[in-house]
Amino acid sequence: MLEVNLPGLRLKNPIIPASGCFGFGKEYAGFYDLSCLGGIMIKATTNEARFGNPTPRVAETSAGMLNAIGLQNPGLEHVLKHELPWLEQFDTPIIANVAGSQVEDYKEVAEHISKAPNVHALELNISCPNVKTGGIAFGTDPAMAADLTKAVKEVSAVPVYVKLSPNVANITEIAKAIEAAGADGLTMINTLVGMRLDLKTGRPILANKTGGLSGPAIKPVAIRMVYEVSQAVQIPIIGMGGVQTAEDALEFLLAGASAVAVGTANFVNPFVCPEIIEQLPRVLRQYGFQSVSECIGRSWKHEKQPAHHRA
Amino acid sequence: MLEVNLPGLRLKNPIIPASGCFGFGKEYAGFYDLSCLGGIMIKATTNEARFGNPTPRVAETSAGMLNAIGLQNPGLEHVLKHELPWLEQFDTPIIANVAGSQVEDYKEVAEHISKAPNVHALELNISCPNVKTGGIAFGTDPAMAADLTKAVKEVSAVPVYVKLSPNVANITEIAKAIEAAGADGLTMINTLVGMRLDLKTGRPILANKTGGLSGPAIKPVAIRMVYEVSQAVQIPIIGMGGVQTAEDALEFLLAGASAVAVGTANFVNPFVCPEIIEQLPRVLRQYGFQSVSECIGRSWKHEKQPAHHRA
Amino acid sequence: MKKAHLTVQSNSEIADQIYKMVLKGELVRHFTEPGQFLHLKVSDAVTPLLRRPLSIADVDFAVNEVSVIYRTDGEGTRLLSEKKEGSMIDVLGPLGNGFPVRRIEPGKTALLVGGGVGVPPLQELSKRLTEKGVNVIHVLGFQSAKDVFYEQECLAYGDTYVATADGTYGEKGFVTDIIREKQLEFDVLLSCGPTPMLKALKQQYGHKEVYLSMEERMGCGIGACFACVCRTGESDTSYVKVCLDGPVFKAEEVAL
Amino acid sequence: MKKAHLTVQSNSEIADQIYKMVLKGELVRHFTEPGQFLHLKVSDAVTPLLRRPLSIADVDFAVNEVSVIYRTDGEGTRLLSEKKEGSMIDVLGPLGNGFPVRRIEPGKTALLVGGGVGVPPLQELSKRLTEKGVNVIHVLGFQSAKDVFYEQECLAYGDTYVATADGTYGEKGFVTDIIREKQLEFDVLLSCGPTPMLKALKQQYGHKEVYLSMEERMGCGIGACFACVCRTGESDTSYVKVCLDGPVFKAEEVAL
Ligand SMILES: Cc1cc2nc3c(=O)[nH]c(=O)nc-3n(C[C@H](O)[C@H](O)[C@H](O)COP(=O)(O)OP(=O)(O)OC[C@H]3O[C@@H](n4cnc5c(N)ncnc54)[C@H](O)[C@@H]3O)c2cc1C
Ligand SMILES: Cc1cc2nc3c(=O)[nH]c(=O)nc-3n(C[C@H](O)[C@H](O)[C@H](O)COP(=O)(O)OP(=O)(O)OC[C@H]3O[C@@H](n4cnc5c(N)ncnc54)[C@H](O)[C@@H]3O)c2cc1C
Ligand SMILES: Cc1cc2nc3c(=O)[nH]c(=O)nc-3n(C[C@H](O)[C@H](O)[C@H](O)COP(=O)(O)O)c2cc1C
Ligand SMILES: Cc1cc2nc3c(=O)[nH]c(=O)nc-3n(C[C@H](O)[C@H](O)[C@H](O)COP(=O)(O)O)c2cc1C
Ligand code: FES
Ligand code: FES
Repeated sequence: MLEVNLPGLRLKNPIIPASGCFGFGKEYAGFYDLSCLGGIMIKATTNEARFGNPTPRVAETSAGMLNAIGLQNPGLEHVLKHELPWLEQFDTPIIANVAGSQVEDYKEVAEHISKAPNVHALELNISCPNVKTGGIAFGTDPAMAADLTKAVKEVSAVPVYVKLSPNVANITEIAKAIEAAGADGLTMINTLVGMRLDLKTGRPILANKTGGLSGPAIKPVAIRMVYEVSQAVQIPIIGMGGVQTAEDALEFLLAGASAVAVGTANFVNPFVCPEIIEQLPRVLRQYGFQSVSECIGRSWKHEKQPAHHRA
Repeated sequence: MLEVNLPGLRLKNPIIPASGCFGFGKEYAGFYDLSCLGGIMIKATTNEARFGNPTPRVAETSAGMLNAIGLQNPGLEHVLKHELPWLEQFDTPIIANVAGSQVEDYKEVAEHISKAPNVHALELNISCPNVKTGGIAFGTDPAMAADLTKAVKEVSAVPVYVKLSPNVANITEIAKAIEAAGADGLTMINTLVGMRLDLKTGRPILANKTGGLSGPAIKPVAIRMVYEVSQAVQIPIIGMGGVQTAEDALEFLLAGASAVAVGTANFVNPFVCPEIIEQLPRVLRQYGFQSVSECIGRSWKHEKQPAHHRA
Repeated sequence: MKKAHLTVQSNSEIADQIYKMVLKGELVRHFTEPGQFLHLKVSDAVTPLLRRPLSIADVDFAVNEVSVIYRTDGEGTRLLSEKKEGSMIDVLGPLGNGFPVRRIEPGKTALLVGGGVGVPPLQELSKRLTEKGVNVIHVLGFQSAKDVFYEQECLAYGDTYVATADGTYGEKGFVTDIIREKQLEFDVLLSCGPTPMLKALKQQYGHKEVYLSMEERMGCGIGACFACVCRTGESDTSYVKVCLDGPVFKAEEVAL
Repeated sequence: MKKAHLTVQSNSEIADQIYKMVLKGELVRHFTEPGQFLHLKVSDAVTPLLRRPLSIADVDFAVNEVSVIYRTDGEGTRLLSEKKEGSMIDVLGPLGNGFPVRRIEPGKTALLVGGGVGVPPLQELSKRLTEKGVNVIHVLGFQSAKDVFYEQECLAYGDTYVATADGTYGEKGFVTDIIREKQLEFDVLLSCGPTPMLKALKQQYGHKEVYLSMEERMGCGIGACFACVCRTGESDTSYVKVCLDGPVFKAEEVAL
């Protein structure tokens, strides 16, 4: 009932921890067996190790949080030697989040990381709002996004998903350019750019000043974008943004996502992913569905009546 | 301590109910004397009366709400004959929110409404996400936004503020184009485009499908944009997005706004504007300020130390 | 139209997922017509953000108490159901225009038709009408036996028929079936319930004097936001606001 | 590292805006070192969203109780202060690595330096050290007389000096002034408090054995999000995580 098959990814269920919100899995493995997960999106990897931005790196907002980690990671070599081999003990596909400053950086990381035995797909991070070069710049320009996608597709040994930025006027335009460039899927959304000031100092709380807004606050923006993009492209979408419950996951499926990633909620409740997976069958049934695949895009597939109206 | 002088607007305090969240004032006049307000941004006016979108028109989200009213209003003539004259009994400047489908529509409304005796400024609504033509289309294209601004400036008898859409990749680019076109000020932000699905029907809750996201959820996005734009332009900004308390208002001032509009919060608490006005002096003092004007843009005016660090 | 904190006197489940809450406070004095509603802030937190509209079911001026009856549907009503006796709730009200008791003359017969959580406002309405010498007949519609409430309260004022969609209690069918089958006679029809029910009543009895209490998602609840409009059918742009002009309308005033 | 609901045994103000809360539950058994912290969900609502880190001030294994001492600073700690006896709190913990009691030998003298809400973890630390036969001296720094707490508790274990920034209680000045003026001698220094204080201590006593408990804004509290990193100074990219590797570090492990 929960299985979903996507390019490169045979998911036993549609629930995947989102990149940057699950490290390389080690910490959460202390709470539960990671094999229960549909897949794992590991922290963004760059060719060289990065420290990221100065602290403070997080701030809280109404129903959300801002982060400006700045792609801190131990670098490609370390990820290949230590993190990925360690993750092999779990029966779940890894989606490697790939970042860089230039096309060449992305290519280098993609080429090598896509050859790791448990990496079943790449997620091109062209939407990180917290780095000065690369990241979001690629994600707001359709031509640049397409070129990067093409370049990475050439070197990748596994299907390539591209992660979209919500900080654009027209997300379907970018999505279509990326599809045309050969992407196998899309993941969306990354964070919205935001800021919070500390009234006591009069300055931004985050040392980086701006940060990426995530959590329940952004769910309506994410749902809208998944709804629009899923109707404009043929490739599958992994949806995310504010998912906290199985009901939220269902909302993303109905909007047009084929699988759902959970980010910030892992910080609030380390067990959130297995709990959603456990609840999902009941929630699907409650709303009249027999399987995940049946829900996908139901909000706009008007030719078919929702299951519980058939009877 | 609370006065602010802006083009066309001598505000006794910086708190203004936001357009569309206060009707034409009548309902709130049942709760308190509107003369206490810094100003009033009235509901968008178009040349002809409009019914707007079908219902449901509102939906709730985490720390926010979606609306798709669709610029319902009684039309220019009715506003000139009934709403504005009624508002003359209050000692507070009116900012008339002007909307339309084409440049000509905006010009027509602007020309006539700007001549009403109590209209001290216009607010060009180029950012409404809930109408098919006009609205947001003008707000996401710098050239179109500039042309519209120029056209309206030619016919307006009062200063023109332009209301920016947050649904863009680069808001400073648009802001600068609008400034160059002769705008007297900016107001920001309008709502983010969002959607919520009804799990029971599998369809969007709003009849219009998408709606504008407002409320505390969007405050970090608004603060970030005010912070960025206020450093890029010379004209003043009226900031808004999720303001609920005097502390929120101060955050907007520090970010670079010269006055602050309050939208959704009026629905939650009809007394929110007078309550913020009452609290503001205490909150200013608490954080070491003697006046509103002193706070404006403090988050990025690094040459001056915040007042409470001087001592 | 006031804003005040009312004290929860009691709050308990009276049918499956149906709660009755009694609130006390000075604001109650401003109540005028059955069918008016309260706009409640169910939590101090920013989520749920908006107030929730609930019809006033019953008023006791002697002790400044009102009751509301609600179904725990989503997050807001669930939070409401968790309110303990003695806690305070931020209330805006009484809002809107209710059923025009003043216009219905003694001796006439009023048919009161309620569906689901549209039943509560009929209680106060029944009380007022009978006080005035109007004869009342009630027809109440529910999904199933477990959902039925207020039958006893209604019986105290006049004949009462109950229909359930699945036939597990009373007659099987819809309220319109009962009115037809029992050949109920009346001078005026007053109704509150789901839109499809109101629509059917308007269609079948629109030639008579019919008052309908409408439901629509609300923003402000006071007429400022234009969320809750309903077309009147007069012109392309003519409308009424459910919160301010209603929630009760003459059937011909609203296009359903 | 467990997640569990603990029961609030008591929660009361012990100094100006400083609260002490006692929590009870099985999770307490997993506590190992003074200086570990709990990550508390202060509300079921989505705002505040993130957990709040609070140091464990005191542990009573016999009855499975821990206490935390916190200043009501923002929304989260304000909500925490409103928790009633008997209510449940969702807690993640005990987290992190505390002060290395095992490494300090009996007969040695430990100087415990606390600033403001950095004072609480020193209580359990004092207890453990004295149990082990280590001599303890306390230096506590506060803003003002009204902020002072825990002086009595500390006196039970060893000499205790209090400094206030405004001189309204104890000595006027900072903790570093006291250490210098009183010419306090010690083998190991253990401290928890605001970063400027820790920095001053590292600068002046960094040649000695110094342990510092660090504070940083946190996301996950368990090492997954990279929010709470602190540079070690070794290389451009080397770091430690306050939540996982700390919060207590040897002074030379962290670049301040
Ligand atoms: C004038 C009026 C009187 C009402 N009287 C009663 C009553 O006496 N008893 C009762 O049980 N219900 C009544 N309702 C419906 C009641 O307001 C909704 O059931 C309630 O708001 C749902 O809130 P929720 O948080 O549980 O649901 P959610 O679905 O989580 O609510 C989300 C948002 O949608 C709105 N909403 C959801 N359903 C409705 C609805 N059916 N009508 C209007 N807004 C809705 C909510 O107000 C909220 O803003 C009345 C509605 C109106 C307009
Ligand atoms: C390991 C550790 C142990 C701590 N122990 C204690 C203690 O024993 N007693 C005590 O009073 N305080 C302690 N603090 C600080 C305490 O966590 C903050 O005061 C608290 O989180 C503020 O929450 P708030 O909602 O009241 O403030 P807000 O400013 O509204 O919080 C907003 C966000 O910022 C974070 N934040 C704000 N201030 C701090 C801070 N100083 N450190 C870390 N995060 C912060 C919050 O966790 C939250 O995510 C500790 C912090 C850490 C990292
Ligand atoms: C602390 C933090 C770190 C993140 N790091 C990354 C990252 O390295 N790569 C990436 O593609 N997205 C990153 N994201 C974005 C998330 O993967 C996700 O797209 C976003 O947070 C929205 O989902 P959520 O609301 O469920 O958190 C990060 C988010 C957070 C909160
Ligand atoms: C119900 C509703 C109607 C609105 N109508 C208008 C409008 O007519 N013209 C306009 O410029 N903005 C309109 N807005 C946007 C607000 O003026 C404001 O920019 C936005 O809601 C953000 O502020 P807030 O978070 O305080 O509500 C509307 C917002 C809401 C919620
Ligand atoms: S709810 Fe705002 S006008 Fe009716
Ligand atoms: S708080 Fe997440 S890594 Fe420390």
